[in-house]
This record gives sequence, structure tokens and C-alpha cells, in this order.
Amino acid sequence: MDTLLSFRPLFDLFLIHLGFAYSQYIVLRAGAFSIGNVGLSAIGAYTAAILTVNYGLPLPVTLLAGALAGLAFGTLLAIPLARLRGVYQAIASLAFVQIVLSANLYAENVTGGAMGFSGIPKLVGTGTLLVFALGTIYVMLAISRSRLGRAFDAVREDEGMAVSLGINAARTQAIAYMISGLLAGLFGSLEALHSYAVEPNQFGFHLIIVILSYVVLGGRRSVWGPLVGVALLIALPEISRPLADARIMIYGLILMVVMNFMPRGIVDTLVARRARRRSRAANPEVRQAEVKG
Amino acid sequence: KEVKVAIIQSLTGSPAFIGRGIADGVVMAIEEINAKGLAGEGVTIQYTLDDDAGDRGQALGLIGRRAADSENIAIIGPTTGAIAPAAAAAANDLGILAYMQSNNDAVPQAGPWSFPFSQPASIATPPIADYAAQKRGVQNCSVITVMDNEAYVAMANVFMERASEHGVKAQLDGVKLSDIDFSALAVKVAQSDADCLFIATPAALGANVIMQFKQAGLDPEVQIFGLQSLASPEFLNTGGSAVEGVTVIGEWTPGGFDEPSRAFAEAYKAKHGVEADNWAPQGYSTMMVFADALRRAGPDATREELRDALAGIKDVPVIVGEGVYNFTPERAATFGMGILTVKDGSFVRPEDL
Amino acid sequence: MFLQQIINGLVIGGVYALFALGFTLIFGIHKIMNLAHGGIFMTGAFIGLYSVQAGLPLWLAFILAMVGAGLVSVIIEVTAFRRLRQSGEVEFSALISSIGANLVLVSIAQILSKTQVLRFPFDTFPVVIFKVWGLRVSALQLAMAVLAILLVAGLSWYLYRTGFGRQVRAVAQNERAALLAGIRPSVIYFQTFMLSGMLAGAAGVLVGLAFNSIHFMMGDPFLLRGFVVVILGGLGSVAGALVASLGFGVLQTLSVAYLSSRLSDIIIFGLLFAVLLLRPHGLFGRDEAGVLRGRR
Amino acid sequence: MLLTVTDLHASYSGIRALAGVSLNVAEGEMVALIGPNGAGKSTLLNCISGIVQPSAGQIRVEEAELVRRPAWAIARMGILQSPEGRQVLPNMSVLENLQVGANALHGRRPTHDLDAVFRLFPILQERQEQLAGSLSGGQQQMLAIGRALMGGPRLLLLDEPSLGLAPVIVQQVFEALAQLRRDGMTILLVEQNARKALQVSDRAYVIEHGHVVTEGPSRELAQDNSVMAHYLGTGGH
Amino acid sequence: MTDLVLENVHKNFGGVVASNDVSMRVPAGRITGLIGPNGAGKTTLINLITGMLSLSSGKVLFGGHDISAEPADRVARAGMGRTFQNIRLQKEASVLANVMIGFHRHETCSLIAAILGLPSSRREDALLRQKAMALLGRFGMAGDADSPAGSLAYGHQRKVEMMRALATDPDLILLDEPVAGMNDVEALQLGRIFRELADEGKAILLIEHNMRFVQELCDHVYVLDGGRLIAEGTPRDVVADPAVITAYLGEE
Ligand SMILES: Nc1ncnc2c1ncn2[C@@H]1O[C@H](COP(=O)(O)OP(=O)(O)OP(=O)(O)O)[C@@H](O)[C@H]1O
Ligand SMILES: Nc1ncnc2c1ncn2[C@@H]1O[C@H](COP(=O)(O)OP(=O)(O)OP(=O)(O)O)[C@@H](O)[C@H]1O
Ligand SMILES: [Mg+2]
Ligand SMILES: [Mg+2]
Repeated sequence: MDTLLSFRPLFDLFLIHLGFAYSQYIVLRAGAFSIGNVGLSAIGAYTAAILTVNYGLPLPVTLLAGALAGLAFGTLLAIPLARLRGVYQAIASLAFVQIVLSANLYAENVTGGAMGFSGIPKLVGTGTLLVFALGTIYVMLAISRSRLGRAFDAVREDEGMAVSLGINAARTQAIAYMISGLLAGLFGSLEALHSYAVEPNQFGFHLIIVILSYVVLGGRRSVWGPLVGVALLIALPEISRPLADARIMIYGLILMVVMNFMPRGIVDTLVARRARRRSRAANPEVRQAEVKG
Repeated sequence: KEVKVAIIQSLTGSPAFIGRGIADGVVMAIEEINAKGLAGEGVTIQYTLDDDAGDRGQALGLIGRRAADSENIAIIGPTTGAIAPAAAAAANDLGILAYMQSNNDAVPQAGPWSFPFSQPASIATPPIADYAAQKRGVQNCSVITVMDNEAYVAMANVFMERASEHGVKAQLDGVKLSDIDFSALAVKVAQSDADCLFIATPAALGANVIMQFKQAGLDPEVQIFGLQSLASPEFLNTGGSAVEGVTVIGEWTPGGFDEPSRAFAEAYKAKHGVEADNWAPQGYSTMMVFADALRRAGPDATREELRDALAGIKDVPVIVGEGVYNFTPERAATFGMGILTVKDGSFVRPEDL
Repeated sequence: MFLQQIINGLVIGGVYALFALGFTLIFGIHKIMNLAHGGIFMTGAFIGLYSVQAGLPLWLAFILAMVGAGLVSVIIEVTAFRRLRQSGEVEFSALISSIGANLVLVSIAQILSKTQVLRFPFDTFPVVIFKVWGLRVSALQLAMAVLAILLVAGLSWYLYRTGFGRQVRAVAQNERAALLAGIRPSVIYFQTFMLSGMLAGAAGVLVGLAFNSIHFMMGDPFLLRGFVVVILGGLGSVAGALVASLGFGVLQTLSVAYLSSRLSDIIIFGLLFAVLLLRPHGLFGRDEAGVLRGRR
Repeated sequence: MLLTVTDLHASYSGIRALAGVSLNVAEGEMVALIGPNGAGKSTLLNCISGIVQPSAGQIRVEEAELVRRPAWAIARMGILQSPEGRQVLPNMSVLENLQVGANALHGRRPTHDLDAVFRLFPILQERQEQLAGSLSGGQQQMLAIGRALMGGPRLLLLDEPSLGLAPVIVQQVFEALAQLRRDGMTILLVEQNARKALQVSDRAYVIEHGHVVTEGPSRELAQDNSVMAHYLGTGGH
Repeated sequence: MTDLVLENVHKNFGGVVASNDVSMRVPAGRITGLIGPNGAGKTTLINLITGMLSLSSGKVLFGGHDISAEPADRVARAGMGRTFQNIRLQKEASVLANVMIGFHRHETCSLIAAILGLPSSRREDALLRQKAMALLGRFGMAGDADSPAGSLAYGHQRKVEMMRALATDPDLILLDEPVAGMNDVEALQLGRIFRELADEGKAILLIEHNMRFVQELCDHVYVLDGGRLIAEGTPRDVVADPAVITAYLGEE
């Protein structure tokens, strides 16, 4: 029990990052390569922190405010980003994250600048996090099976095709941005109210890479992809702790190996394999023909 | 009788250069404490050393994990100021003593369980401002800080305040930890009418700032001052002749200033092959203070008793500052600061002190 | 002062360009996001440093650094990207495997350097400062500018005036079609990664010399800027990457000089955002042929 | 025989596409390969080109075994394919696409230079600088054929070359093929336009479900009503 | 009435005039053919009609409404379905999923219901699955429902495109070389389906180079060359037109 309990902070981290990962997942699923969600998380986190510490508002209100702040900025972000595609979108949203970060550093009297914002009461525990994380997974599953999920897929695969079927690509992606912003803001708030303090650099390039890794390593099409990605990447540094100096190296090697053998990410690769196995079962010939390089 | 402590430091990632040094010092101290019985007759300290990679999530996870082990009596760390407020709050929630290297005011404020090792800016920084204004008579200071690091910003701010109390004008500019090119700032400052430059950055970065400023034509008459972070061999190695005459405050006097600190300097060099920088002596001193508290609380002390013993230490000999360590009633650390000038490639106490 | 600042901006912009050129070969043309490029750059600096410390002359150290970094880059191509390319998922999955490769490089360097900030010995490159019309330019800055120009020119020639560039682009656009035309992708990838690594290695040594600091994390800040200039210039455009690098350097310098250094990031990234809105494919990029998205 | 395929099997992750195909093409011969959608025609061409790895069987060109040889090496031997779905390089100009095609020469003597390709498809000359991705469908098809010709083919594999071409161009293409054949080029032609294919070719194979079901001189097959009706509809235009 | 009417439609790409003053009419209940040499501007015309490209000048009227400036998704929702000359499928997704996406414009369930996964949303889903399977049956592809679309042979991929276009239940269907790469037997099977659709009252615009198919199926044919209409009429008239013969058919 003691040892189990001792992993609770890790589990909390897992739940929070799960939210971040889904806020990244949903825009990627809709074919928008935005990484602005990290900036939106920062906005949510600061909103919740400031409302709690400076104005003493109760938890539900601050969470709602954080989530809505994320939603609002996410919606705003969707408008200019709709003009861009692919990596251009990524870089513009990266610029957004950098601007949020610098603004947080600059606006010392509101945000605490580089010192960050500390003295935040811990209002959020494992239970609350679990509720929100499960809720998020449920919503993701529902979306995935619904017409919205199909529209996301179509826009991602081929925007021109999607449009020819009556799907409003800009609106579809805007919805993805809104959901992403809501999740980013919400889990940003949860993070702030869970871990006592927020500081600007917490929501920077580093976090972007971490979150992208969750989604890409786990699989960016299946709903279960981000879950697996977060679980693995949070557990891995802990598991490899005894390796001491070689820890980072082994971690790096594992990333390479996993990606090499499961290039679509873990879950997506397994799903594709299962589909293939199923069709093979329908057809007796089993030898493989591969496309050669 | 064995006592278990958990060391949590940034051994990888960008703050690794701090965390490694501190960890080295801590481990050296523990070896010495165990060998000499400094923590009490027959009491030995057993430790675990964990890397938080400069990442707050990992640090919080480790604190939680170590706190859950009831054998564990205290945490030494984590390293960085950015993590400190959160880590301090977590330690207080979990009821485990955490003795951190940060000088962030949020650490003692978070509750009775969290202690800062370093002196807050309000204690550490004023001496150099006083010295610059009163002894060197500077009028107009250009202050360079690392804007994305809270500790440097805090210390730069204290300097500015104190300087203006002395009637010295001061103007703040920021660089980033990852910056390497300071030529724009250099030209700007070189062409201003500042007669004083105050550097609030890590050692290598500070040395580079000074070199580039001089290359951009900074008036040789301009007097240069800096924080304790500059009092390190790295500053001399990186800056070379460009940092001659720079005056800094120092927690650590390179090479040592008294018997124990000189002994440490030698032992460190023997063990690691390089000279100790600013960080290892801090790690070493942290453990010495901790050992004192442990000795007084006794090996069977509860976590509370140890906590109170640490709060109650008095005049513990350390190898940093002026050699004597205390906590104020607000649990801010005090151990004094030396003032050092670079002369012929090494740090010496200036004559006009 | 203004002119001096422009020169300063161009010099740091040239440094970004050196880093970005190798990056744009891989990212701009092959569309592989090689996040290990920063690590390769750092490796170059380390090899150069250790060679000089071992007593070799600078020019030899420089060549060793280029070749060494080139080889590291090739190894990364084989271990981190080869299988992914064949899966058709390289756009995203390369991100992760190259982070992995970068971590490996960084942790090796960390262990070697014991996290210390290292530097070239003071006399490695003579500190000579030329003063013309009140402007100050160091010999090293001049050398860097000349080298940057030479490398850019050489690369452009190689890419646009020989059949090589065509083969590279063919492989990047449709590997199967390239195979059918007798192009051997593995050789093309070997060459581009070698070239890219060599450029990174050269940049690493120059940065180490000029800015006096070599450490295991030195690639990270460059990576972010590399991304920005490559995309701002327009994917696959060498000239674009150069112009964007210089522009970025000058802008950064001017904003520090005339506004606040603390606002410089907000200004730069704000402008970046605005430029992309006006030119959605970067300064010199063009829309992909045959992509229909519908009128709006 | 220039090309000999013996008992070739291939499948895609377990789904069988070729189940023991044997065929051969003599030097200077034009052979047609016809059959319904999904019969495995494209798979066969891709096996020869080395794009798809067969699971069993042999492919020989003269004495050389092609199975397991990499695709680029096969192309450099002069075994060149104009692939299904055109596969032009969309963001390169028409000219560059053709120049890329010449890569396969690798020191061998060209059979067609740029001018020869432009004579065959004048529109390509007009559109030299246009990005291939913005060409019309038929123009892309011409480009794909032109690209293969630029590589100096010894054995030309054409996968539905008439796809998407206007009737007048189809005629020109088939005339050109006939001319190539007269000049001694060896051609293996996959076509849905069976009547046309049988008109120009010397021999033909009909495949279905990965098997060769009929083979023979084209003229005879064209007259065999049961073949035409059963496998190919009532027979072309 | 959901006739399509083009009035003086004009489009140029830089120097290339892809569509030059084209006026034509695609009436409901009829199959209208559009033929012409490669690069004549046929595909461009479809892109102009469906809103994938914007007109340089001229007008497109659909069911009496001017849709010349409408974005492509609104045009589609107004009742136009199309196929692409260069097949555009979700290659990884199953054939069924590729067809189901076609129903998008008819799904009525609210966004919130979808996000929350309410039962109404799930019921609709099941219903659409059924309808999609029925379509697959009609095209003889029920057996391929679960195969990834990208693994089908070329001809079969074309059919998936058609089913997807039909799933949008359009009033006007624009088919860009639907039977390219199919043999005559298969082409005729599809031709039968097209005829049924026309008989149901849909308008069909058909681009084809397979003249036999065009002659058998079309009620009226327009001929484009170099972006300009050079002839129109019944298939019989058009193939006898000397201008069409020189520009397009060639003498046989
Ligand atoms: N990449 C692939 N993955 C899986 N199955 C494939 C793939 N390519 C082809 N197949 C399958 O292999 C079989 C043969 O396909 P192939 O493309 O060779 O037929 P084809 O005769 O060329 O047909 P078409 O006339 O339509 O081009 C078909 O059943 C097809 O579904
Ligand atoms: N983006 C573009 N830029 C320049 N030219 C273009 C562009 N798109 C199309 N064209 C040109 O416009 C002309 C019309 O092309 P379109 O695709 O409409 O022809 P098509 O009649 O469909 O021909 P096909 O029968 O070969 O498919 C062609 O000459 C083509 O090269
Ligand atoms: Mg085929
Ligand atoms: Mg067309």
C-alpha cells in the first residue's frame, strides 16, 4: 500500500498530462497541426491561479473560468490559423506559445514574471483529476464514433475531398480548436490548483515536445493512442531510474526503437495489424508481399 | 544506527550543472559525516540520489514517493528555484522535511517543513550594492539579468532597489539563459553613459557578456560587479583576461578562506580532478547543517522533531559565506557574503574592504 | 550605432543561417523534422574542441568536426529515419525518433563534459578587431560571414545546378517514382544527411569559437530558431532560409537595441505570426501543385 | 527470351494477388496483358520492377534474376515502367520530371532524347515549366510515358497507358508504340482497352484472379469471341 | 428544378485560359456528356462548378440560384456530388467508412449530442451503416466493406468514389472519367446505375474519353477544346462533327 501510495503523484501527473495530450490529439485528428494548446494551458493555469489567489473564488468557478479562457483563446486562434496548413500552422501556433510565455514573463505585476505565481492552495486531488480524465476519455470516444469524428478524419486525410462532400473544413477545424482550447484550459487550471505554483517556462517548447511525443508515440488516430503514450512516457523515466547516468540515453534509445517498429504509434500500429490479421483470416494465403525500399 | 535521507537534484537537463555540483558536495559531506560520526555517535546517514531532470513533474513525483517511505526522514533538494515553490508546498502537505538549495522566499513561506539553504536576495545582495556605491562611488549602473530565471531576476531587483537608496541610477536589461550573442546589448550599453555594470547571471554566461561588451568597446573605466554565481572557476576560465578586476559577492571563496574550506577545496580537487565551483560547497554545507540538526535531534527523532531541530540550529560552521550558518525567525538562511575581486586570474579579497 | 547594430544582426543571422541550411535540407526538402539537428551541431562543436585540445590545428579540427558531424547525421538517418520513411508516416514519427536520437547525443556529451561549459583556448582564433568609420568588426565575424556566404553559395549550386538537387526532390516527393527512374534513395539520403551534418558541424565549431561557449545543451535554442527561419523562408528554399535567418538576426538585434530586450520575443514572434498570415507559405515558398481546397 | 516469369506468387499482407503466373516476352516483341479489375496485372508489373516483392517464383531478364534485386537497379538495367496512376512528381516542372526519368540511363545510351518525347507529346513542350501536379489528367499520363522513355528502355512496362487520354491521343500513343516495336523495343503492355491492345501487340495473356487463363497470338484472341465476351466485354471501341 | 446552368464561365491560370466563355446546361433527369481533348478544361469546369476553384468571370446557376461565389462545402450541401479524376480516398480507412462520410450532409444529430455520445447519435450511426451497406451491395462491393480503401485495385477505388458521391444524395452528380481503367463489361454495369439515377430525376454531368460509353449513355454532349465549346448536340451529331473529329476523335 505504501509503495502504491507513493506512486500517487506520478498518477496525478499522468492524469493531468492525459488532458494535455487529448487537447493536442483533437486538433491533430482534425488535420490541424497546431501546437498552440500549450499556450492555452498556460492561459488556463494563470487564470485559475489568479482567480483563486487574488480573488478567492471557489474551485468550480475557477475551473470553469480557466476552461472558458482556454476555449475563448482557442477559438480566437482558430481564425488566423485557418489560413495556414501543415508546418506553417505549427510554426504560427508555436509563435503564439512563445508570445504567451513572453507575456507571462513580462507582465510581472499580474503573473509574477519569472518567479511565477506561487502560494496556490492545493484544491485538486487525485479524485477530481480522475473524474475529469475519465470524462475526457468518454467524450473523445463519443466524438470518435460520431459524425464529428468522421468529419475530422475526412478533413485530415484530404481537405478538398471533405469539402466536396459538404463538410465545412474551417468550421470543423474550429470545433476541434474549441474542444482543444477547452481541454487545455481546464487541465491547465487543474495543474495550477494541483501543484501549488505555476511559472511561465513550464509551458514552453519543452512541454510542446513532451505532449507531441505522447500523442505520436501512442498513436494519433485512435482515441487510446494518447492514453498509451502518456502512460508509457511517464512511466519510462521512473522505470529506468536505476540506470543513473545512462537513463536519458536509454530513454532516447527506447523512443527510437518503439518508433522504428511501430511507426504509426503504438495503438495505431496494433489496430492496423489486427485489421490485417482479420483480412488474412478471410484469405488462406499468408505469405507477405512488401513494398521494397 | 542508520538514518535514511533522499537527495533529489537535477542531474540531467539544463540545470544539471548546478544539480551535479550540489549532489557531489552533498555526497562528499555524507561520507565525511559518516566517517567522523558528525551526525552523532554511531549514526550513519544512508542516502538515495534521484534525478528530477529539472522537471517539476518528476520532482513532485519523487518527493511524493520518498515521503511515502516512512523510513525516510528528510529530502535534500530539489535544485532549481523554478521547482522550489511547488516542491516546498508538496513537502508541507506530505509532512516531510525538505531542505532545498533555492533562495526563493516562497520556500519558508510555504510552511514549517520547507527550508531554504541559500540566503534570500534581501540578505545576499545588498552588500555588493553598498560596496559599489560607497566604496567605489558609482553613479549610473547598467544591470544585466537573466529574465527567464526567477532567482537572478529577484537578486537584480534587490540590487536595483538598494542602489537607488544610495542615489545610484540603475537600468535593467535582460538576457535569456540560452542566449549566446549579446552584441546588441553590448553596443547599447557601451554607448550609454553607465559607469557601472552589474551582472546577475550564471558564471559562464556572465563571463561571455563581459567579453562581448568589452569587444564592443565598453569603456575600460566602467566598473563591473556581479552576483555570487560568478564566484566560480568557470567564470575565470571562460572570461580570461576580460574579467580582470570584476568584483563579486561570494558564497564560496574559490580555494577556500579558512581551514575547513581549504580542506574541502583540496579534497574536492583530489576527488574530481577539477576545482570546486560555487555549487559543491553549498551541497557540502547543506549536509553539514543537516547533520548538526540530526545530531541534536538524535537518531530516533520523528520527522517533526528533526524539523524543529533544523529550525533551531545555531552558529553551525560551514564553508560558505563567512563560515557561520543560522536561520532567522522567518527561517531565512544567513551566513554572510564575502566580497571578491578577480586579480591575476584568481579571486582575492579587495584591499579597500 | 544603428549601422553597428545592423552588422551585429547580420552576423548572428549568418550563424542562424549556417545552422538552418543543414536543417532545411532535411526538413525543407525531405519533410523530415530532424530534432537531432541540434545534437549534431553540438557534436560538431565538441569534436572541434577536443581536436584542438589534442593539439591539432584549427583548420584540421574544423574538417574533423564537419566529417564527424556528417557521419553522426548519417547514422541517425539509418537508425532513426530509414524504417519510418518506408512506413509513409515519417512526418510525425520522425519527430519522436529524432528526439530519441538527440537525447542519446546530448547524454553522451553531458557525461563527457561533466555538464561543464567548455571553451576553445583563448588563442585558437586571433582576436583582431577592425575599426572602420567607427564600426567595429572582428576578424572572426568576417571569417564567419565569408564562410556562411561560401557555404550558401556552394549548397545552392549543388542543389540547383547539378542533377543532385533534382534527385533529392524526386525522392522527397515520391519515393516510388524515383525508384522507377533508377534513383537510389538510400544513396540520396546518405548524401543529404552527410551534407546536412557537415554544415551543422561547421556551424557548431564557428558558434563555439565566436561565442565562447560549448556545452551539451547548446543545440536546443538553435533548434527553435532553425525551425522558425526554415519555415519563415519557405520550405525547401535555400535562399528563403538565408533571407529569413538574416532578417531574424537583424530584427532580434534591433529590438534589443531600440526597444526592450524583455519585449524582444513578443515582437519577433508577433511579427512571425503576422508574416505567416500574409504569406501562408513563407517568404519564398509556394503552394503545392494540384492541391484543391475549395474557394473561400 | 528477354523476360521470363515463372510461377510467380505475390500477396499483400496475406491477400493473394498473383497465384502462379508464368509468362515470357521475346526480344523485340510487344505482349499485351489483359484482364478484369483486380486481376493482378499491376501487381505483376510491380514485381518485375522490383516495387513489390513476390513471395515465390522467378523473374529473369536474359540471364539476370530480378527477384530481390532493388527497384533502382532494375530501372538502371533499362526495365522501365510507366506506372498506374501516373505518379508524376507533382511539385517539379514537366522538364524536371523528364530529366529525372533520364536518371535511369546511368551511362546507357538513350533511346529518346527530350526532343523525341516532345515530338510524341507536343503539349509537354509547351508546358515545360508548368508544375506537373497542375497538369490535366491526360497530360500527366503523357508525362509518365515520356519519363519512362527518357530512361532508355530495353523493356518497357506500360500500365494502362491509354488511361484518361483522348481518343485521338490514344491513337497516337498506340501508333507510337507500334513504331517503337518496329524499332526493336520490347514492350509489355497492360490495358483495359483490350481491342486496341490486341491490335497492336504480337501476343497476349489474359489473367484473372492472379492466374493466366488464356494466352496466344493477339490476332487469334481478338477473334475468339468467347474470350472477348467473357473476360473483356464485347471488345473495345 | 435543379438544373445546372453555366453562363459565360471564364477561368485562367496565369497565361493559360482553361475555360473560355463557356455556357451550358445540365438538366435534371438527363445524362449530359462533356468531352474534349486532354487539357481542354473539363476537369477545371467541374472544379469551377463545385466551388473548388473560383471563377475569373461568369456565372454558375444551380436550381435557379447563383452559386458562383459559394464555397465548395455549401455548393455540396446545395446538392452536388462529384468524383475526382485523380482518385481521392481515405486510403487507410475502410471502404465502409469512406462511403459513410458521404452521408455527412444529411446527418441531423446535433453537435452536442455527438460530443456527448447521446443515444440519438448512436441510433443515427447504425442507420447510416445500414444505408452504406445497401449502397455497397448495389455496386457489388459488399464483400470489400472492411478492406482499407487504398488496397483495392484501381477500378474498384473508382467505384468507392462513386458510392461516396451518391451517399450525399445529390441532385446533380459530376463524374470525372468514372469508367477510366474499367473494361466494357464493368463500364456497362455502371452505365446502368447511372441511367437509373437519371431516371430518378437526378442531373448527371459525365466526363469520359470512352466514346462508346458516351455514345451509349448520354442524352446530350458538349465538346470543349482549349477551354472553348466547339460543338454540342446528340452524341450522334457530335461524333460526326468534323471539328470534333480533328480535335478529339481522330480519324479511325
Ligand atoms: N497495396 C495493396 N495492398 C493490399 N492489396 C492490394 C494492394 N494493391 C493491390 N492489392 C490487391 O491485389 C489484387 C490485384 O490488384 P492489381 O492492382 O494488381 O489489379 P489490376 O489487375 O491491376 O486491376 P486494375 O485493372 O483495376 O488496375 C487486388 O485484389 C487488390 O485489391
Ligand atoms: N493550377 C494550374 N496552373 C496552370 N495551369 C493549369 C492549372 N490547372 C490546370 N491547368 C491547365 O489548364 C488546362 C485545363 O486542365 P483540365 O484539367 O481542366 O483539363 P481536362 O480537360 O480535364 O483534361 P484531361 O482530359 O486530360 O483530364 C490544362 O492545360 C492544364 O495544364
Ligand atoms: Mg492495375
Ligand atoms: Mg481532367
